[in-house]
Amino acid sequence: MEKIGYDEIASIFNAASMRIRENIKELSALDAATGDGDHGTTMGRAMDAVEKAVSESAGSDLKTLLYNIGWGAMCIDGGSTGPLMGSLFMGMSDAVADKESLDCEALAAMFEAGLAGVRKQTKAKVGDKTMMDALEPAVKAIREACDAGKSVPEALAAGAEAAMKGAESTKELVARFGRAKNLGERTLGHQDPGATSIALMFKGFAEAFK
Amino acid sequence: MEKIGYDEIASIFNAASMRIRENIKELSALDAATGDGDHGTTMGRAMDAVEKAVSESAGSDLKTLLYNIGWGAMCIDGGSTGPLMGSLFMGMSDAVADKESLDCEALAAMFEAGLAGVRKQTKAKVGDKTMMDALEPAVKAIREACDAGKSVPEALAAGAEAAMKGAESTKELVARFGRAKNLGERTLGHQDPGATSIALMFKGFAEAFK
Amino acid sequence: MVMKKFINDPANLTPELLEGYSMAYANKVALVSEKLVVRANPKPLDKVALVTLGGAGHEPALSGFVGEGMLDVSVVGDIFAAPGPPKVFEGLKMMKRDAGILFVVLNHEGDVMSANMAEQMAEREGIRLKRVLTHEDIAPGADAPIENRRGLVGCIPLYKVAGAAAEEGKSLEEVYEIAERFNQNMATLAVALKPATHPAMGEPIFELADDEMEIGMGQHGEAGTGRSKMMSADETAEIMIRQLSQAVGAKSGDKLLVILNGAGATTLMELYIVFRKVKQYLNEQGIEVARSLVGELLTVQEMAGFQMFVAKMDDELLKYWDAPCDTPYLTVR
Amino acid sequence: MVMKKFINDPANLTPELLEGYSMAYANKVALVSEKLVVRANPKPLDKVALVTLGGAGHEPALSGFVGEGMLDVSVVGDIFAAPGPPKVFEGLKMMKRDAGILFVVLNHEGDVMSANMAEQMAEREGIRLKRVLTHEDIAPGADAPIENRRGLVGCIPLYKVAGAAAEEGKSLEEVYEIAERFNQNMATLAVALKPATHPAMGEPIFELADDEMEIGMGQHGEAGTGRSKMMSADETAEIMIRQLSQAVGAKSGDKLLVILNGAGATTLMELYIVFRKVKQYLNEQGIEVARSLVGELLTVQEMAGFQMFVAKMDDELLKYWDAPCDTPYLTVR
Ligand SMILES: Nc1ncnc2c1ncn2[C@@H]1O[C@H](COP(=O)(O)OP(=O)(O)O)[C@@H](O)[C@H]1O
Ligand SMILES: Nc1ncnc2c1ncn2[C@@H]1O[C@H](COP(=O)(O)OP(=O)(O)O)[C@@H](O)[C@H]1O
Ligand SMILES: [Mg+2]
Ligand SMILES: [Mg+2]
Ligand SMILES: [Mg+2]
Ligand SMILES: [Mg+2]
Repeated sequence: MEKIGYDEIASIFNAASMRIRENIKELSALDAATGDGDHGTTMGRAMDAVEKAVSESAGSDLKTLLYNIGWGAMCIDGGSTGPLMGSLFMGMSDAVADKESLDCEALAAMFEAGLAGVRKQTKAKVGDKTMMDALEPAVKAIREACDAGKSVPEALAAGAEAAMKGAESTKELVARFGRAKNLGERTLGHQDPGATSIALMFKGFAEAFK
Repeated sequence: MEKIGYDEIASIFNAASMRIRENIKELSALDAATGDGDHGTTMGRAMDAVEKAVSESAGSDLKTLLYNIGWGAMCIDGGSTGPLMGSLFMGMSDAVADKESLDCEALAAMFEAGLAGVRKQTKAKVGDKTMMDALEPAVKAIREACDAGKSVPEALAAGAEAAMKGAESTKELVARFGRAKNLGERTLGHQDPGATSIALMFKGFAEAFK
Repeated sequence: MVMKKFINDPANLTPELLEGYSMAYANKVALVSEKLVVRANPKPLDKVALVTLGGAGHEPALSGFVGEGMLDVSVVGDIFAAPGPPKVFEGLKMMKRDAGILFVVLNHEGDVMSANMAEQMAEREGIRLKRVLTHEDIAPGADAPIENRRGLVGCIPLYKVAGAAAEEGKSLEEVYEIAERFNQNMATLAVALKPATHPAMGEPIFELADDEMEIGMGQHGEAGTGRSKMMSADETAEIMIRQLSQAVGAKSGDKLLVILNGAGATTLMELYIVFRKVKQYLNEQGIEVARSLVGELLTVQEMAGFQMFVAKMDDELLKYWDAPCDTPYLTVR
Repeated sequence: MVMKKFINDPANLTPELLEGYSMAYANKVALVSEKLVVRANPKPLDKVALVTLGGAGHEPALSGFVGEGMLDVSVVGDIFAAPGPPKVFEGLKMMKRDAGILFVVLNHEGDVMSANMAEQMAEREGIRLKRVLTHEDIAPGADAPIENRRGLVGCIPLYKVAGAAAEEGKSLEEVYEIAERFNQNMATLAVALKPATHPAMGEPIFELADDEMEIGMGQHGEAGTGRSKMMSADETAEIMIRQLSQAVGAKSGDKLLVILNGAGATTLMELYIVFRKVKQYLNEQGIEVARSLVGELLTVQEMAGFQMFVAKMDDELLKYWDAPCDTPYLTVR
């Protein structure tokens, strides 16, 4: 598959949503260990908004689809998660302009723009034990796959793998952002819930093409 | 022993107090089943007041001793228990007038006066599952023992036995007074805490001469 | 197991809490003679005084409503225990005045016995008083004999209404008449979900299975009449408000004061959810929720549950409910 | 296990509680656009408006203090979750006025992110506002960077002080200066004994051993800094007030406002016992408890614990603290 269009983007979001939904309890349990225990429900609400945006955007274009997904996520009462996820998807929307379909290069650029959107909201970097630990490597892996001439599904698979590794790496980190930072050293050994959500989402993105 | 005087009355109260103290937890547990679970602590407080009155009355006369015991019990924050116990002891005080010692007849009259004091505060009768189920038979048994020419210790022993039987009989009764009445039929099978306290007190009274 | 409460020696609970309370609200109340909570600025002698009594451990409880427009003296007992008659008498004596005293007693045997003996003492001193006995619990049935009906949270709005009448300068007879009118038109029903721990004993004061609730629970965990499986907020609310509105004979067009009184661990979140249903139900019946209050007035430690209270109001009662007052836990401008 | 809370569908907690709340206090507040709690009698346009935001589940929380002399708009999120930026923007837009808006934000990442985005939107609309970020938690140390210091119960007295200044007709710059002065002179420390149950999830939000307590606990059970064995009320009080009075640099002769805010299941009885020790300790240091408040302002469901708050007061701050206000959970005559 060389290019993906509106329908594929819609379906990768639905697949991501499914992955999150299966893990709502686990995500909240991770958050209970180092935060306030609500990350699962919050992501569930974000995914409600995502699915609603996908279904209500039918007939629109790619940019509108992504914008609606982003605005929907932003509108939930989502603690940090709403603004961060919202910025990610709205950033992605910025990059697709009036494109009807995306090749691997455009896909990488879209995720980079999403990452840039998130960076406007937070100073967290890789190593700070946040969703950035999954998001940055995922975006980087997609970019590298594309540069190496991989297909869109291959690039997404690389992104998913990198995100999962990144999420797992948070176990060895001390939290420096979010509620978890209050726990300091005691966050060692716990996997970051936000990073886990990102990994699950990218897993869903990749699986949509299996 | 044909007569008892100030020192013996003082010592029967201290003995009664000891019996109650040993059973504070059990008395509260009985109350927890059908009331609000505080009868043990309340009786503990009443006994603090009794012991204090006994020790502070040293040098006074019998009437004063009993009056102080009664007033002390009355002064505690004791729900129904304070006024009832207070009335019992103050009633007893009324009957001893300026006597220096009590023969069996005077002893019986003293307890009857105590019972009359309690009756001024409550309409509860034998069968209503209250302290009356122990108090009335105890007073009656003491009267009968005296009428039968028994000694003071023998009369007190008879009172103790009757009180204990009366307390046990409350298991088969439905509460008609106090907080327990809210439970109605559900009080069946539970022994009344107030009656148990009376039984323990009369047990102490009798044991003081063993 | 260690009791999870912030306390020191369990024997000193009441003196310490009263000391702390009177320190925290020194601008409104004062503690005298160890167990008497009185107004920081006493009411003029020509007005009827309001005196009440009750055990501690239910904070803010009675003492939380001492102040302008409500109570003059709250005689406090130990945890869950009525104060002894001599202390109650002392509270009455302190308020002795030609205008007289409205003496508000909650129907619990200990309180009533203590009040009886205190009144006998007061009579000998020539103290002029009239007693109102609150007994608005409808758990044993709205028609049950008065002895069987406990006094629950209703005493607090009664202090408000009677206190306002007293503040206005009404005579003892008038204040009494207003208080009794309110008293005869109010009803409360309690529900419990989880027990409280007795703060001196360290034991739960009753037991309730993991999936059970009890409607009709008393103020100290004395068992009620309706143990059932857990119900939703809406179901619970409807069962309770139906009984309550019937108990006061509320009909279409009537005006009610509705109070939800949290027992301790039940959140305002839950009480609002319950209130929503109560209001919907009454609306459907054409009954007006003229005034309302949702909060913790009379608690039972960390018990989970609440008391639902209604009173049928007329214009005069509404006027006194709306009148200004200034106490630690209820202020009306 | 069935959750022992009076709720209906856990998905509807927030809309139902807000509906119930606005029904119960219809004389003081109104609910608009689903999540905005506003004054029933709006403030004149020529006065500075106060807007704040925060998650639900902490009742009475922020919305409990909407009314004359305090807040104008509380933008409510879902349980424990900040409202999304578009809703916050809506709240700001509703208060758009030449006099300007004091925007009070509690330092929690979600709230701050939402506030940031809402402010960007507001700027595009030409809305005049100044933000105060409360961050008075001293659990990470009084000198810790602001990002690490959470906003706890301090927002509520801040609404009071700033709200009174706004009501008096002060300009936005003046209201902001007063609010910031208060903000820079306040400190809070929380302690937890027992966890809360998340009312939608049904699970405890943290764990604490049967004999342990934790000083420095956050508003949602985010862990604190001082897990220890259970201590007595006096020991706990002394550890906390010592740190707090140091944090605000209180010296002999200084005047403090002291607030004890119950977390939910901790009784007023316990808070008074704690207050007693706080007062004794400060007295010994020659520091005056000029004003105080003991109650539940910002709760965490049925969590056991409390927040201890102090603020160093000057005459102007005291004047605004004492000024009249009329909200559901704080009224000053
Ligand atoms: N400043 C931040 N930058 C990036 N990610 C963050 C930041 N703060 C929190 N997060 C992410 O959000 C997750 C927690 O999300 P969630 O529980 O939904 O929000 P809240 O902490 O408001 O309850 C954390 O695990 C972390 O990955
Ligand atoms: N009206 C009454 N007449 C006689 N005894 C009573 C009455 N009410 C209660 N009691 C006795 O008091 C006991 C309970 O005492 P206690 O628990 O100390 O008081 P409270 O019920 O106020 O908590 C009951 O077991 C009963 O024996
Ligand atoms: Mg969280
Ligand atoms: Mg009892
Ligand atoms: Mg009792
Ligand atoms: Mg959260």
